[in-house]
Amino acid sequence: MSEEISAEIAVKCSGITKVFGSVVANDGIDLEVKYGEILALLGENGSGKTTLMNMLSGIYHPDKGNIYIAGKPEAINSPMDSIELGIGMIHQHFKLVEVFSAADNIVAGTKGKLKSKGAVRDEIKKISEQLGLEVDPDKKVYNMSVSEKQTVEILKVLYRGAKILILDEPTAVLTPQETEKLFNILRKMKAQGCAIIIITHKLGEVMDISDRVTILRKGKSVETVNTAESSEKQLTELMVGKAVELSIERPEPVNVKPILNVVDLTVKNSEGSIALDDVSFVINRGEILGVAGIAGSGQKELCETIAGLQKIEKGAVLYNKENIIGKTPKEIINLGISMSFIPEDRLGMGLIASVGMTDNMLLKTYKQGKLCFVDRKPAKELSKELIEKLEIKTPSTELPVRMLSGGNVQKVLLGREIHSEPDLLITAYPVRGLDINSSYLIYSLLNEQKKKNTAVLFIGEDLDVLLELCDRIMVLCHGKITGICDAKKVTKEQVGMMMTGSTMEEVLGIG
Amino acid sequence: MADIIKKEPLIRIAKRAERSNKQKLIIRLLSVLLAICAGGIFILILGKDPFSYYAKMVKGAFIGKNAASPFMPFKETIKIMIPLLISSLGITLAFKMKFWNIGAEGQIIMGGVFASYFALYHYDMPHYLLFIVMFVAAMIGGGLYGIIPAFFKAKFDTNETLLTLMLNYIALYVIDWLTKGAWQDPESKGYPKIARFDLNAWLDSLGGVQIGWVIGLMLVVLVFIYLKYTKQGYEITVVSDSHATARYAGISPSKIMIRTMFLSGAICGIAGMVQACGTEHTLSTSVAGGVGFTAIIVAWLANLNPFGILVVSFLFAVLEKGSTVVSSEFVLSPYCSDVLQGIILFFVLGCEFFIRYRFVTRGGRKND
Amino acid sequence: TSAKDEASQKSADKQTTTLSYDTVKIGVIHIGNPADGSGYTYAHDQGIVGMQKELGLKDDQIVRKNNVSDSDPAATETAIRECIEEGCNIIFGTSWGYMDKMESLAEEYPDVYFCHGTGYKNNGKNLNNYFGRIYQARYLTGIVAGMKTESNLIGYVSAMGSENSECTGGIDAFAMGVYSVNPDAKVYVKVTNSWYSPTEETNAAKALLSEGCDVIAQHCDTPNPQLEAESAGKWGVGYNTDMSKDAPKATLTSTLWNWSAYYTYQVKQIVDGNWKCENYYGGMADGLVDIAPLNKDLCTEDMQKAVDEAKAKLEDGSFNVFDGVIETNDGKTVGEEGKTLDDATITGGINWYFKNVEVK
Amino acid sequence: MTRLISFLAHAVYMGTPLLFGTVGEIQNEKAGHLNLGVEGTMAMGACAGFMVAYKTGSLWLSILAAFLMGALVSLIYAFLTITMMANQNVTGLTLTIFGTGLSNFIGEQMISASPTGNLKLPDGVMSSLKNIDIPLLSKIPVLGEVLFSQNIFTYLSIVIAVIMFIYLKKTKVGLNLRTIGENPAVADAVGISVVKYKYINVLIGGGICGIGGAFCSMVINGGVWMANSVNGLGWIAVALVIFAVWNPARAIYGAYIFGAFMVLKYYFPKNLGFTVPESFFDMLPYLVTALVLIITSVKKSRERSQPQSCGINYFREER
Ligand SMILES: Nc1ncnc2c1ncn2[C@@H]1O[C@H](COP(=O)(O)OP(=O)(O)OP(=O)(O)O)[C@@H](O)[C@H]1O
Ligand SMILES: Nc1ncnc2c1ncn2[C@@H]1O[C@H](COP(=O)(O)OP(=O)(O)OP(=O)(O)O)[C@@H](O)[C@H]1O
Ligand SMILES: [Mg+2]
Ligand SMILES: [Mg+2]
Repeated sequence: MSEEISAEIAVKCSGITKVFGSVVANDGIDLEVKYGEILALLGENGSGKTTLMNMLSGIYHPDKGNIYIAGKPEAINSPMDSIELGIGMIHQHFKLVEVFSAADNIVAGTKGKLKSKGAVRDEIKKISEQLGLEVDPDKKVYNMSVSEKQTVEILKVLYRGAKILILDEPTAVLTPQETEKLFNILRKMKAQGCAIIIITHKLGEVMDISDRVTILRKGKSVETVNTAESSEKQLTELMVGKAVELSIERPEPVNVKPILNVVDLTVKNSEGSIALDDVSFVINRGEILGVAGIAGSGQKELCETIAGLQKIEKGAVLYNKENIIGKTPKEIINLGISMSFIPEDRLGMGLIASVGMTDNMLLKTYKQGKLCFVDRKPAKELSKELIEKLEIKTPSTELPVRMLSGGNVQKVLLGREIHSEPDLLITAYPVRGLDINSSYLIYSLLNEQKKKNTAVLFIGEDLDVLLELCDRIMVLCHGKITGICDAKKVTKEQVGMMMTGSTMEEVLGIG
Repeated sequence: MADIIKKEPLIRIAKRAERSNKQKLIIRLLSVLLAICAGGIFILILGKDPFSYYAKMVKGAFIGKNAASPFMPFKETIKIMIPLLISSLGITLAFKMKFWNIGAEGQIIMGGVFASYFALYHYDMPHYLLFIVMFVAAMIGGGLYGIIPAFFKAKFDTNETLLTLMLNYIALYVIDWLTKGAWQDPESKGYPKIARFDLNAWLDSLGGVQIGWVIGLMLVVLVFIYLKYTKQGYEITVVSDSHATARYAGISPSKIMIRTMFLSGAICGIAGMVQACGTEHTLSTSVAGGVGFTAIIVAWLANLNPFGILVVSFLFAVLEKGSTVVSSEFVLSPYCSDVLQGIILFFVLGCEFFIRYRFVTRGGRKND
Repeated sequence: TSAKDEASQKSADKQTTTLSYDTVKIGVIHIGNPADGSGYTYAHDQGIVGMQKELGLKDDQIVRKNNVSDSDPAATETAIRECIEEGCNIIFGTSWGYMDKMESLAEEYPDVYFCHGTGYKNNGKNLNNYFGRIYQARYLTGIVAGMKTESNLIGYVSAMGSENSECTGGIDAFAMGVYSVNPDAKVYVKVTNSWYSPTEETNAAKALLSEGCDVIAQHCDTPNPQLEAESAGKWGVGYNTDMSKDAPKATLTSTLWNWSAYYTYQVKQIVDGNWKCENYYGGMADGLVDIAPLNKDLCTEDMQKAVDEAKAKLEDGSFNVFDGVIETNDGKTVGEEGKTLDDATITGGINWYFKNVEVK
Repeated sequence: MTRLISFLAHAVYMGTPLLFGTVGEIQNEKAGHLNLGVEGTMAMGACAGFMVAYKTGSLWLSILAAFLMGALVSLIYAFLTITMMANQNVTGLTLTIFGTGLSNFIGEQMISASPTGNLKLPDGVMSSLKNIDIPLLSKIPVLGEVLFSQNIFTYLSIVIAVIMFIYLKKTKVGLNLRTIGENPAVADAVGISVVKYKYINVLIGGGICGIGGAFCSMVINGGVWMANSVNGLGWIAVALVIFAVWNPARAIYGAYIFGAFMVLKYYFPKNLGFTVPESFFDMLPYLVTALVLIITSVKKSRERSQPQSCGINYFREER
């Protein structure tokens, strides 16, 4: 049984199997990563990546199979064991205490006595400087931006002296700039001899950062390839199991006419600072208007204002020339405006996590039932229809949607919104965390809507996609519009510059 | 490899696949059985025979020794069940919304107080009109009292568990105050109490028991339908899950919260009215008498299912009624039944575990 | 309706059918737990035990229902029905709050004798009422307290306020006893608003002691006021049972119930066929109320003498405590010269305090 | 003035059992467990403390016994809610029924076994329960009489509250515990042994509640056993946790303020020309708690609120 394994191999999994009830999440998976190497883990939603990593970090316990760390067989029974073995994991959803400061979050759970604030600050500073991280140790997590939170997560892991780093979809909520920063850090760590496993659905990132890629499909490890010898296309095929066409069509807009006119809109966010600063723009029928911008530039407030969920400071939103400011969300829904906002916590807004698809389909239409009763029949039929059309993976229409994988959850939400045949469809980050196949499915759904002469407002984070999918792109920076441009005529770099504050005139002037 | 396996914990917990309803039922029955056995050990420690103890207890809750009225104990059992059933149903509405209403006790009292006002001072209305007036008054009393914590929760996110708990005591002293003040029975000068209601204000009986049981049964069905099939029931589901989703769908969580707590309190209020006018025929500080607390346990054990509540509240009533009979027959301290009840509940609560989880032993690693 | 009349006629007939010492079965509804060792329920239960011994009844001829809250009509009804269920033909309800339920059940069970303690209802058939002149004993303890006090401040922990005639009358009798031997002494009253609350009773006593009282009397169920006095090095007057058992260094004497006097009398009456459905309001002369022997270590011969003198007068009826014109603490007067307050007033109409009483 | 001083001293006296209960409950809640069983835990502590003092005549053994008994019944709660993941509210309520019942039951059995028909603590214990003047400090005007002329339990409660404050705020284990209370998944992921911490702290919290119970049965009841000695104080302690914003140090004065409300009716002047119903005074502590609850929620602060995971059980594989 005892094979000789070189101590250079940081992690070796062999034959790992994990079953949840009736679902085989991991089925005899093999995986290997060396010190000083970055391994990307790739696979469709629900293929078992998180589960596998959770076994390395001690959250789950394998049903079968062996794990070797630094060449030695180890039993990882708890996160404590895992940490002792030098494994650090950054989870898909941040594991931070909101009311604690960065320092407290970093120090909690470490061995030894509680050090003075100054000593902790010095230590954190030392580690940060090595890798070029920036963090204020006294800042409370609830005051932090997403990337700040992630920095704290990384510091947490480094503070414990981890030599093996696991990152589960770290880039899903980061801007390209932030992603680049993160990758630089990872490269430095690699140079220092760390072993790194990274999970991401973005193939560009895989090509960019990894040395090797292990691909999972339906709980099995199907292949491991050297990144340099492979291509995005090959990886996709390995992942999906068949050849797929990955291109976004962009049908010519027809019958374009304005439907929503936003005039001089100013909105404050929940903390009371200006989130949207005097923005004006027009959304047209039969067109996809993309919104680009660093996270927190006012996208959320924009969506919520149109959906009637935000108080505004000044300005107007004219929908078919009627001002919808002051209308309740219900009235706005009835006007034919539909919003599907995919927040960081996907289930938080738009879906009822603890009930099945049927009841979720009813969310905006339950009032249509007779008398005081809810009519579930059409909803059930709609669920079945969506399951078929969108390939939603669920054993039943009544299984709580909380149990579905992220990708499927998103399909449920989008499916419902699209089915309501809105005149204006607002989608924010609809492919966040989705595998590549599902993402393209969503793009084609949006295009379908466009062809039906619906107006689509698409808030995205992947500039490549925005450029390929949208007709026009509006760039937001700190709540201001820095430009609205024709998607076919700008470059990624130009949009990127506008996102950081340059105006369109400046940018296009240079370009 | 073997030594690695040895490092694993001896026993760990794992989730299991969703159980079928039949399996769930079997587990629950087994857990009750286990609880009864554990209680039996306690009885044994007391030096009594558990078998005859339980037999007497069950018999004591159903059949009496008096040949002329053999079902008198059963009727008493039902009487105990009535307020418990109704207030558990009330609580269920709030619990479905994840609103931890520990305040049934206070809402029962307020329902009782409002109804009693009419029973004491306007009892000369036609009987059925009086009944309706008292019924509505009780709903309003309990409902308004339920709105208080809902309002503050909606507005300031005030902790409802503790606020409702405090409101219970406040309600209690309201009755105390009425008894010694405004509502004191003029006939009973030397010793304050609230007068016995006029016969016209007594609830009718059906089948030898006050009609509270009919009201309870109707409420079981109504609450079931309300939660499962109505739009308002659907709104409760949405709000319980996520306020953001509710707002997004144009549902105002505050409104739903206040409305639902009104209903929750109103139903508890009915329990108060039924207890005061149907069983006690007066208003006293023990009109709720701890029922509001037991109702929480009942609602929870029944998984917030109205029909389940019917069953569980009946079992509780049997336990309570049976206990008083045994404790006097065996000359046991009344505190014994509290201990026994505690033991039984501990076991039933613990066994819920096996519906969702299982223990995995070190050896059992390979096979599921 | 004639059938109904007949039925009630029949039951009235039954009422006169006598029970024998073998067939009598007695249900006792206790508000507390006899096992608590002192206090109201203990005193009643001692009475039942005494009666049982006196009449030679077997253990299974007594059914006890303990901890039946008297503010819980539902529990009361259940308890009484259970007794009847178990074959009881005499029901003693020891607490005031059982009254209304006993009244309605008396109607439902005409062949069961219902005897209700401390209330006022009587249906002329099978429900009567019993209580006692405890104020006579309190008067005597007032004499002891009045002679003992050095600070001339005497504390009194009362369960209920002036709305309760039993408590208020008791305080007045006590205060009159104090006044008879020590006109300068004041009686400070604090109300717990609960018949049984260890915490409240301690708190009330503590507060009284802090105001300089050096004797703490009480009308409430736990010995806590005595114990509190003891730990402060002061004295007290107990209630219900001889509380010198609990606080031997403090309790001067206690106001006592001797319920067996009544219970024996009542059961005898019924078995002997002398049931007349009259209310019972016994006093010192009947042996129903008394005070505990004075604590030898704390009381003087003089006190004993003063008590004995007053007791003799109470027993021979030459003195009735609420005699003549009584001055109240709000400057009014109650009663008439040469008369004594009638029983109805004593049980239901004393809502004033004697002149040396102060509610604090 | 003397009336005021004795009022304040009395408030501290009545605040003492509340302080134990509150500090114990804070520790429960910091571990993520809203334990509604404080009343029952205190009742069991009351029983164990009293009986051991009665049998052994040793105050320290009895305090230890009260602590251990509190911890032991909390073990039931801990096992059910931590390992078996039973609903916390329901388990807590059940614990209250069970604890109060068992405590009364044991007391009753002991009484019937005693020759005198009552249980009275030996003189040795009683004399060690007398008020102790702290040298020098008790000479400070007003404060000395109010705070430093109290009995041993009062001092012990303050010491425990201060220790708990330091433990929670100034130590690594305290930080780890707070992490669990806020988010057990986070704690678990950083290698804090969630289950172990929860058990230890729920048990210690229960033990502290148990000592509070011993105060009720041994001090308030003047050394004679009585049923229901805790009499609802446990419930006030639960509510007091909010007033103390989960801070054991603030619990000290919170407890005394509530102690003051509990005894106010015995010191409130009765000659003001109007009468306040007794019922109102009895309602007062609860009314004040309700108002405090509302007021603290109005000016909400994120740090000063209930630990986030409080009331929710944690299972590692849950999602
Ligand atoms: N805690 C759990 N309980 C039950 N089933 C689970 C659990 N975790 C995962 N699964 C199952 O395991 C499968 C794999 O899940 P996993 O989270 O590993 O997917 P993934 O590869 O991380 O997907 P994604 O790319 O969307 O993150 C899922 O299909 C699911 O059915
Ligand atoms: N506790 C659980 N019970 C049942 N199924 C679960 C549970 N946890 C996870 N799963 C399953 O795990 C799978 C993947 O979960 P996961 O959260 O990783 O999805 P995802 O697509 O990766 O979303 P994200 O983009 O957030 O990573 C899903 O199919 C889901 O059904
Ligand atoms: Mg995943
Ligand atoms: Mg994922």
